[in-house]
Amino acid sequence: MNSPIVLQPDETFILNVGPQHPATHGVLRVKMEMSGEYIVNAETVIGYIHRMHEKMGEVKTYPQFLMNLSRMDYLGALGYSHCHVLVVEKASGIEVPERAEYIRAITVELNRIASHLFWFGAFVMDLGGFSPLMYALQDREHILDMLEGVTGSRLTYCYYRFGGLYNDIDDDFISAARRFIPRMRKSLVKYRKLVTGNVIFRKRLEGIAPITSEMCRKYGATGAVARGSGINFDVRKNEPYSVYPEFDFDIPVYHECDSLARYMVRMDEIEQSLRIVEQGLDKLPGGPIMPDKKPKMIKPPVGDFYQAVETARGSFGVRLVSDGSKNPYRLKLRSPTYSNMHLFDEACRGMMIMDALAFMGSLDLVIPEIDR
Amino acid sequence: MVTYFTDIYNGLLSLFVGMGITFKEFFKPTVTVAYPYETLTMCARFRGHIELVPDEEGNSKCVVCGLCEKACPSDCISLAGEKPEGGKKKELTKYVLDFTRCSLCGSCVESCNFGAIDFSKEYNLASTRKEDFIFDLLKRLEEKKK
Amino acid sequence: MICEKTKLALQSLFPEPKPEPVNIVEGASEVSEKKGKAPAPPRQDGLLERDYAIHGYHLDAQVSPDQLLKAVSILDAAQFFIESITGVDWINDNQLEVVYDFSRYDFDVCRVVIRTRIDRSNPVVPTITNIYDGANWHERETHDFFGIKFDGHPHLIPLLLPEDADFHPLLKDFKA
Amino acid sequence: MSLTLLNVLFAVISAIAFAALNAAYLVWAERRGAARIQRRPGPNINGPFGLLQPPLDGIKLMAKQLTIPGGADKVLFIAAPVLAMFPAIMSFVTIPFSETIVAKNMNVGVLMIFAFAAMGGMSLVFAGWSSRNKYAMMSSVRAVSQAVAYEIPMLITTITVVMISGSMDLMEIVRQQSGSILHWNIFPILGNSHNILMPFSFLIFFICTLAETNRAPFDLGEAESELVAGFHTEYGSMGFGLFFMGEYANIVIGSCLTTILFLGGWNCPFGLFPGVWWFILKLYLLIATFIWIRWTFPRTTIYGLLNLSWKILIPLSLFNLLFTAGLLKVF
Repeated sequence: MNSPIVLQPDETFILNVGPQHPATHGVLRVKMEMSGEYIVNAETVIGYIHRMHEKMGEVKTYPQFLMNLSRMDYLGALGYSHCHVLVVEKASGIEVPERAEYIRAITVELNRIASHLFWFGAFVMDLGGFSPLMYALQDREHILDMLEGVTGSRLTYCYYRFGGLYNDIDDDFISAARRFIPRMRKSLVKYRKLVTGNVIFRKRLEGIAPITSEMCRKYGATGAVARGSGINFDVRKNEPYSVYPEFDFDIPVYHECDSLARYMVRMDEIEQSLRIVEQGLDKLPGGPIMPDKKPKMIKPPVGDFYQAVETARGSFGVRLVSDGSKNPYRLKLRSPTYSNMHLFDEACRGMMIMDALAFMGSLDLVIPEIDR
Repeated sequence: MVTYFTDIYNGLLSLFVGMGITFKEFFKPTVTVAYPYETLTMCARFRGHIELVPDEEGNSKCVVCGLCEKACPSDCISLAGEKPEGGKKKELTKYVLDFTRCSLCGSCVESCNFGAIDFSKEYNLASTRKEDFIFDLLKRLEEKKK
Repeated sequence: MICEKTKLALQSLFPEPKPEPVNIVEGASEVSEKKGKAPAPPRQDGLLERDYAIHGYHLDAQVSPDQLLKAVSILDAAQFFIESITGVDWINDNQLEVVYDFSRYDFDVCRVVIRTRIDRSNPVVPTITNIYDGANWHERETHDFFGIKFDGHPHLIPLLLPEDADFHPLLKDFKA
Repeated sequence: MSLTLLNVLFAVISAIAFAALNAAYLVWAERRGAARIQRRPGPNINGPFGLLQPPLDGIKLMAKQLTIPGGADKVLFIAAPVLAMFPAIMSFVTIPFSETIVAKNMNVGVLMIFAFAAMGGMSLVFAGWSSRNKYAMMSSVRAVSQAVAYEIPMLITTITVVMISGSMDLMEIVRQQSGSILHWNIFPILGNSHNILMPFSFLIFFICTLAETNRAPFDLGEAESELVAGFHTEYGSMGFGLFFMGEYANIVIGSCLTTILFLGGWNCPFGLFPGVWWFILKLYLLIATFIWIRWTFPRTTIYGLLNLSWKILIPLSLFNLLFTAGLLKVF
């Protein structure tokens, strides 16, 4: 596999992967210096869909910026909105009703499953298998239908508000979610048989692209990339926020450090998210979804605030520097894939192109989220 | 030597298991909807572009306070109104939504204290011209009235 | 636990550790620019302990640019991972601030923020890419947005902005 | 003389027609089959069951402009798609569909098919080399190593069958298997070799056919998630169309050969009413399996593919060859 080859510097050529390439899932470009099929050096070029969300955050008022968060990561949008509302609530001391927090947790976890399902399909498609994508999309469709019924949109939700939610969930949602859980568990068995156990699939991922935990630390990798490298780190457990301490769930950690480990972490996470949804539905308290005293204007006090949450892709953080006005003074969005993608350049050296692209798939990239 | 053969056996077995899965899926009914021929009903909370809500007489409920205009993050809404002679309330004379910039966040609907705007259920919006997405909502309301 | 240790280690950077009072009134030690009041002087270098429940981090150290590498090495030795690097433009103080976020892969939560302030007219700070490889993109991004030069950075070209960008959009005096 | 010429002409034309029709409608079958596996309807708008889709696609392809990239080797660039189609059609000439339906039977039919199959690999190399595209170039290099690696076990397995039959004549090979399924080369319990390892031989041959025809999971030549479209990245219009048809024609040839060598050609599994319909049935069952496999598995890696060939298929097929030789000596 990664057999040592002696590279002559004058025998290399530059291969331009992207910005329009089937494996990059968006407008990502990697300039690869190749020696035959082996990568000698790679340089990732990002920024093709940079939209300067951080400047928009400074120009817009707090509520006006709500919808921007879901445009960052279109697959797991709710986790990002969650972080934004949490940091503003923390800064301005808004109490969130318990029911609202439970609904947030349930919807975020459903969204996480949807995101992982899409990743699963796209990842197997990167490896050349098409049908799993379709099966994954069928399952994901149920989640999108559920969330559409509550939030009104299917992908770029604008659901959370400072202090609560835009809409309460109804009985349709609850019964649909309850029906979805056993269905998804059945599907997971199917995926295990069809994909996880498949000898071709395993041979392509086992031992490919090892990322040591030290490398994760140096690059600040989080999420499944870190957990696949034996790091037991999940913001939901390490720095519990929202109502996550109320739930009983595990953090899957694999010590193999390879692409298969990252795959296994995400597949196990789907199961754990199902558990959270199940418990959330059981424990769902009644009550309002917005605080009684809804603040008329969001004006956090002067100061510097930080909040991290665990999104589908890793630890997402928002740093809010407030000057006490109705616009943030500075809003920094720390996106997880930005750090995860960064280690690609170093990790893919010496790999064959097909392994490198499989590795890229295992990082679960969403380009708008890197470029912001 | 033994692992050589067990690897081959297990590998082959996993391939046959996979083929069994797709074989079963082959005989299951299709799940897709042939879109232009069949359509799904939109859910009650679907958020399309906004629309003016008529009162009992079919006129707009809007009092031209301009809160929606202010709440909009992307400056999609432009409205104007004037007091008719002898009237007490302002009446809406213009309400234009620039849908090319709208991101369907719903801030305008939330900001309205009079329930004068609501989401439509329209999603079949496709055009090659930008002007087709600049909606005169007042005109649409009048057309609805007829 | 680790917070205490890191606090002691970082404290050693400041020669006369004046007992910084942990302010009860949040934000009093920070720059405020409310109308009517005279602008508070920019914060002096030093270590602050913050209330995690409100601010989301435990330690907040403002160092001078020369001390930066030392401070970051302390965190590297304590197994911190780099979370992000960003800047803040304090135009009223005519200063730029570079903010480094660090955290640990641990259940013993400790988030550390390192800040350094530099003059707006000559924004140069040393790079930390030699300590944290992952700082590379973060520093390039900060250079894009604020025009802060990272001395010794191996590849300081625009990352998110176009390659010919000569503007820095997050500066407060930037006009599109 | 003129009658023979007419005969040959008729044979060639019917071979082309058969290949072209098959190629066109296998695309349809593949798309419908894939859709069923993925629980979609597939092409169903144009004509009943979407049966008009392939000719319409053909018209679309023909209406497109044929572009030749700057700096490409024009002669090879144009020759490559023709070379993809031509050997496949030529191979049809010697395939016996039944006792009577055969364009031109030869006593070295097996040899001829393999000779033409080797040419198929050449077209990929030409296409990749002449396109002046790095992805295409890498794909053509892969195609060479793949072709070399898989022709060896395929030939060894074929030699096993030829040894049992004692002939290279495809007609003769089928005649040797006449009778029920137990006479066929796949389960030759009543056949003249009694070789219990023949099912494995069949499996090896089938895998090699998959690899030789560049089908998933061995479609490394056009691995679209890495090499964009591989050797035909730069081809549009009918150039691409010919590659596409060549691929399906090759599948038909490969399945025909498998049917003849292992599945008793036109013989009925119960030894009754042999005829061309049995051949067609077996042929399309095999092709359906090709499609089924493609939409089930992910793609292998290039080294995985070579490892499979050199470390598993070649040793096993060599062992089988020896074993069969021994059995033939004993019985």
